Amino acid sequence: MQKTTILQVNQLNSYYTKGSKVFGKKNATQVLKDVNFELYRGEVLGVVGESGSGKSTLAKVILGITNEYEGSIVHNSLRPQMVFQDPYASLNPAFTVERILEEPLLIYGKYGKEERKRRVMEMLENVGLSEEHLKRKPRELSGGQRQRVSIAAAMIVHPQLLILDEAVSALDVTIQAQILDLLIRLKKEHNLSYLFISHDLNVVYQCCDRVLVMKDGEVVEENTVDGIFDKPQHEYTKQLLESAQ
Amino acid sequence: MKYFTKKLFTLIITLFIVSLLAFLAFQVIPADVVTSRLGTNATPEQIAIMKEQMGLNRPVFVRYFEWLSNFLQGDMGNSYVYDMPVNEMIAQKLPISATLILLACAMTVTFSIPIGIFLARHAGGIFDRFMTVLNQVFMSIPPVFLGILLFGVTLTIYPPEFSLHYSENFWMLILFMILPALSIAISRISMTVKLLRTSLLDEMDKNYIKTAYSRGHSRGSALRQHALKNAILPVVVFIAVSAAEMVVASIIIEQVFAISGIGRLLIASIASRDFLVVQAIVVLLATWVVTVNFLADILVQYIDPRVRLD
Amino acid sequence: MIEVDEESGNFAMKNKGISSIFQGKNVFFRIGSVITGALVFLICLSTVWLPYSPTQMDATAKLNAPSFLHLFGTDHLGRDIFSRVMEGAGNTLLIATCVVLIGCIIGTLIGSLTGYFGGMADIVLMRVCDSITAFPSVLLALVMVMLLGRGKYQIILILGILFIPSFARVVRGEVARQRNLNYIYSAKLMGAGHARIIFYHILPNTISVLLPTISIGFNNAVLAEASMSYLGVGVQKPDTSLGGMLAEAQSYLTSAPYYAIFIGLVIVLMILGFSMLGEGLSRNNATN
Amino acid sequence: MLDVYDLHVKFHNAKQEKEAVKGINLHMDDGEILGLVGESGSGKTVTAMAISGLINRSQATCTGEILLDGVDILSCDRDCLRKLQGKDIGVVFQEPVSFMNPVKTIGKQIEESLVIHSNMTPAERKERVLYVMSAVELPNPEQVYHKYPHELSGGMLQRAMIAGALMTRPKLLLCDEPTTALDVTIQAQIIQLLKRVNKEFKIGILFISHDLNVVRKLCDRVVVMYHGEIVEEGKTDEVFYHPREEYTKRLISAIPTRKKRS
Repeated sequence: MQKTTILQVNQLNSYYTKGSKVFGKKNATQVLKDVNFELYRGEVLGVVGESGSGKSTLAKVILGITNEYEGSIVHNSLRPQMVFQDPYASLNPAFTVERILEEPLLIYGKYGKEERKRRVMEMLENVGLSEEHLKRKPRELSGGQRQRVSIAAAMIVHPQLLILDEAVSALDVTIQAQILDLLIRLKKEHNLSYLFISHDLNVVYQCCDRVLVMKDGEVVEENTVDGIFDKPQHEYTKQLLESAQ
Repeated sequence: MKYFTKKLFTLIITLFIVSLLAFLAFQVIPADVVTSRLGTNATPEQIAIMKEQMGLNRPVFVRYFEWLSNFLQGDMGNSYVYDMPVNEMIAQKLPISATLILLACAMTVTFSIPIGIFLARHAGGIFDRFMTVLNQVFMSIPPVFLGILLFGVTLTIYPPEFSLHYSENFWMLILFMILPALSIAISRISMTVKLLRTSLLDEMDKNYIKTAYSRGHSRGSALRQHALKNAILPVVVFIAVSAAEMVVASIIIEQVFAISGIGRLLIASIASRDFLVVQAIVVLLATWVVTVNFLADILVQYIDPRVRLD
Repeated sequence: MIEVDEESGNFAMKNKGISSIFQGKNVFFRIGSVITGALVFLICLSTVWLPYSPTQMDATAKLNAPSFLHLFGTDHLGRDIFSRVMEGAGNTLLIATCVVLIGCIIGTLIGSLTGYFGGMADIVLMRVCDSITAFPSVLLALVMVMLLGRGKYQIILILGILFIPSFARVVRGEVARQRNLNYIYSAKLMGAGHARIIFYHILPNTISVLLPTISIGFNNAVLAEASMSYLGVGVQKPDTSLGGMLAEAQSYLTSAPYYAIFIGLVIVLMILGFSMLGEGLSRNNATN
Repeated sequence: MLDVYDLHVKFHNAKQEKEAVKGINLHMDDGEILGLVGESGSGKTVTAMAISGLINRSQATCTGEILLDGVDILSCDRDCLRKLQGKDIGVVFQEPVSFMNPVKTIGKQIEESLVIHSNMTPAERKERVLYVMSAVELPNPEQVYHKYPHELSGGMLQRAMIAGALMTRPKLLLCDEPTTALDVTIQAQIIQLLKRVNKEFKIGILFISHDLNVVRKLCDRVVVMYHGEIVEEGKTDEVFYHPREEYTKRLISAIPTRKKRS
C-alpha cells in the first residue's frame, strides 16, 4: 500500500542559548545537527540515544514547543500529541482525572455535556482505568495509572501522530510491559504512527519498525529495527548494543 | 575574584541610582520649599527671585551632579529650617543611631545562631513544640510595643538624670542602648531562629546526610559538619535583610526612647518639610541597606562554591 | 495514608491538599484561624455595637483602671479604651485589607504576565521589584508621605503600591516555574490559548503559593500601619488607629500602664493571628 | 560473614502501621556478591537500610537478628552502631549528585570515614585517599581532590562515592541501585569496577537493584523479593534461566529482551 508521510524533517539544526534569549546566541551550543527523516502512516519510528543526544529536544522542536531551530518540519497529521517521561509532572495537579480528560474536548468545543461524558468514560476504559479513578487527583494515582491518564488525554482528540518521549522509562518492568501492550493495541486500532524516543534498546526492539540512532545531536544510523540489531554499521551503535546486552 | 568585582560594580551602580531617585523625588516639591520660606502670601515675583537665588530652575541633571559632588565632599547643603549645614546636624546624631543599629545587629547574630542550632538539635517533643509557639509569639510583638514596655522599665531602673546625658562617654551610651537595641532585635532574633531551625531540619532530611550517617557520623556531628554549612546560606541573606529592616525599627525606637538620633531627625524634618535633611538621611540609610546586602552576597559566595561559578 | 517510599526507605506522608488542613493536626493553622476569626468578629461587631461611643467623654472617670464597667479602663479624657481600641483596630484592619487587596490583585496580574511571557518586560520589571523589596517598605513610605501627604487614604495608596512587588515576585516565580512543565505543553498541543492556560491551568496551582503570601502581607501591613501612625505620618487626628493611640498612651505609661498595654496586646494578637495563619498555610503546601 | 534471621521492619506513625519487611533470612559468605532484586515496594531498599543501620528508629521498629561477623546490628545501641558504620559497612547510594555534600570538596568527603574511625594524620589520610581514588580509576586524583561535586560528571561522582565507602576496607559494601541513575555505557564501567574491587579488596558486596540485566552480569547469587518477603533464592544462572517461583518467572519474562511483542 502506498505509504503516506505523516511527518517530514529535513536539515533540522537547533541551538540552545545559555543565558537570556534577549542577547542573541551568546554562547549557543548546537543541540541538533542536520537531522533528516520521514515518518509514515501507521509506523513506529524509534529514536535511540544516551542522555544529551538531543532526542528530547527533537520531540519538542517537532511539536513547536521550543521554536529555536532552522530547517523545515512538514506536518501532515491532525492534532499531534505527546506523552512525557515523568508521570508526576505531566498531569495538572489541580485537576481531577475527569477534568484532565474533558479539557481537550472543552478546548475543541464541539461536544455537549453528555457527549463529553460519554467520550471520557469510553477513553478511560480504553486505557484500562475505571469509574472510580474519575474524581481522583494526579497525586492520588500511581506512576502507571498517571501514564495511562496522560495517554488517554492524548488519545481523546484522535491524533494521527503520537510522540512518546521516554514514556515508559520511569515505570516498573511489569507495568512497563502493560503500557507497551496498550500502546501497540491503540496503534493497531486507530492506525496511529508513533515517534518512540527511548534510551532502552530492548524496549525499542520490541515495538519499533524503524530506528534512528542519535549521538550528540546527529543521526549516526537509520535502519529497520532488525537491520540495526542484527548488522549495526556505526561504531557507536555497536557500543550501545554491546552495553545493553 | 571576578565575582567580587562584578558585585562591587553593581553596588556602586545601585547607590548611584538610589541617590538619583532620592534627588528626583524631592524635585517634585520645590514649590513648597519656597512658599515655606517666604510664607504663603508671597507674590509670584518673589517666588521667582527666591527660586533664582536657590538655583532651583537650572536643569535637573546639572543640579543633581552639583548636589552629588557636594554630597561626596560632605557638604549636604543647609537645612531650610535651622539654616545650619546638614552634615553637621547628621554628624552629631549619626554615632548614636549607629550604635543602636549595630548593637541590635550584633544581638541578632550572636543570639539567633546558637539558639537555632540548639532547637534543631533537639527537634521533636514537647519542649520543641513549646519553643516554636513561644518563638512565633515573640515574632509577632512589634518593636514599637516592645519598645514602650521596655521604656517603662528604663523609667524605673535607670536614674532619671542618666537618660539626659547618656551620650557623654562610650560605656554609658552602650549601657543605655541595651534596652532599645533589645526591643529592635527580639522579633528579628525569633525570625532568624525559626528560619535557621527549619533550614537545618530541611538539610538534615537531604540524602547527603544519609551518606554521612553511613560513614559513622552521629546526628550531632552530621548536623554540625554537613548540614550547618548548607543551612546557613539563607540565614546570611535574611540577616542582611533584617539589618535593613532594623533601620525602620530604630527610627521608631528613637521616638519611643526619645533618643536624638538621625531617626528622630528624619521624622522631625519630614514634619517640617526640611527636604535637604530628609534627602541626605534617606541616601545615608539607602547606602547602609545596599552595603549590607553586598556584604551578604560576598559571604554567601564565599561559603557556596556553586555561586562562585556564575 | 502511608506509602513506603521505596528508594529512600523512609515513609512519606501523603495527604490530599487544602482539605487536609482541617483534619491534619496543623496546629499553626488552627490557632491562627481562631485568633484572626475572633478579632475579625469583634471588629465587625464593633461597627454595629460598642459598649460606649468612642468619643463620649466622661469627666468623672478619667484614667480609671480596667473595671467591669470599662473593660480596658478609661483614658485621660474619660473615654472608654475598649471602644476606642475596637474602632482603631477596625481602621487598622481596613487599611491592611485595602493594602493587601491592591498589592495582591495588581501584583498577581503583573506577576502572571511577566512570568508567562518573559522577555525584556520580565527582566526589567523583576529588577525593579527586586530593588523595591530590597528596601524596607516603611522607609520608602516615609519618603512617599512627603509627596502624597498624610492620612488614611494616602497611607492605603502608599503601602498598596509598596506591597505590589512582593506579590508580583512570588506569583512570577510560580508562573515561570509552571510555564515549562509538561502539562502546560500538553495544554498548548491541545490548542489552548494563552489566556486559557494562565487562568485555567496555571493560576489554580498558584493559589496554594499565594495564600501564605497574603496572610504574611496582612502581617506586614498591620505592622507598617501601626509604625507609621505611631510616628504621626500615618492616620491623622479625627481617624483613630492603633498606632496613633499607642503614641498617646505612651505619655501615661507610669500613671496608667494598662492603657498602652491593651492597645499593644491587640496589635500583637492581630499580627500573631495572621503570621500563624500564614505559617499553617505554607506548612500545608510543604507536605503535599 | 553476614547472617540475617527473621528480619521484620514495621513503619509506624500516629494512626497506621505498615510492615515493609515480613520476616526474611539471608546469608552471605566472605567476598561474595549477593544480588537483592525486586520491584519498588518489595522492601529490598528497606532491608538494605536495616542492615546498614540507617533506619530511623523513631519511625520504624526492626525485629530479628542481623549478624555481621557475629555482632548483632539490631541489638547494639547508637555508639556501637556508629563504630560499625563506615568502618565495617560501606554504603554506595543511587544518584551520586544528591548523596554528596554540595559545599564540601570531594577529597574531604572521601576521607570522612578515616577521620572518624582512624587516628591517621591529615597527610597520611590524603595519601590514602589519593591511593584509593586511583584504585577506582578516577582520572587525575590530585585535581579532583580539591573539586566540588557540581564540577564532576555522574560517573565520576559515583566512583568518588565508592572510594569513600572503601576507605576503611569495610567487610561489607552495600550498594543501593548504584547504576540506575547512570548512562548505559558508564553503568557497564561501574559494574566492572565493582567486580575488580570485590576481587582486589576481598569485600563482600550486597547489590540492590530493580535492573535484572545489571544483577545478572555482576552477582554470584540472587535473592528475589516481593512485598517484603523472599520469593526465591539461588545461584544467578539458576534463578535467571530456570526460575521456580511464578512471580520470578513473570519478572524475568518482563525484562525487555530480544523478542517481539505480539
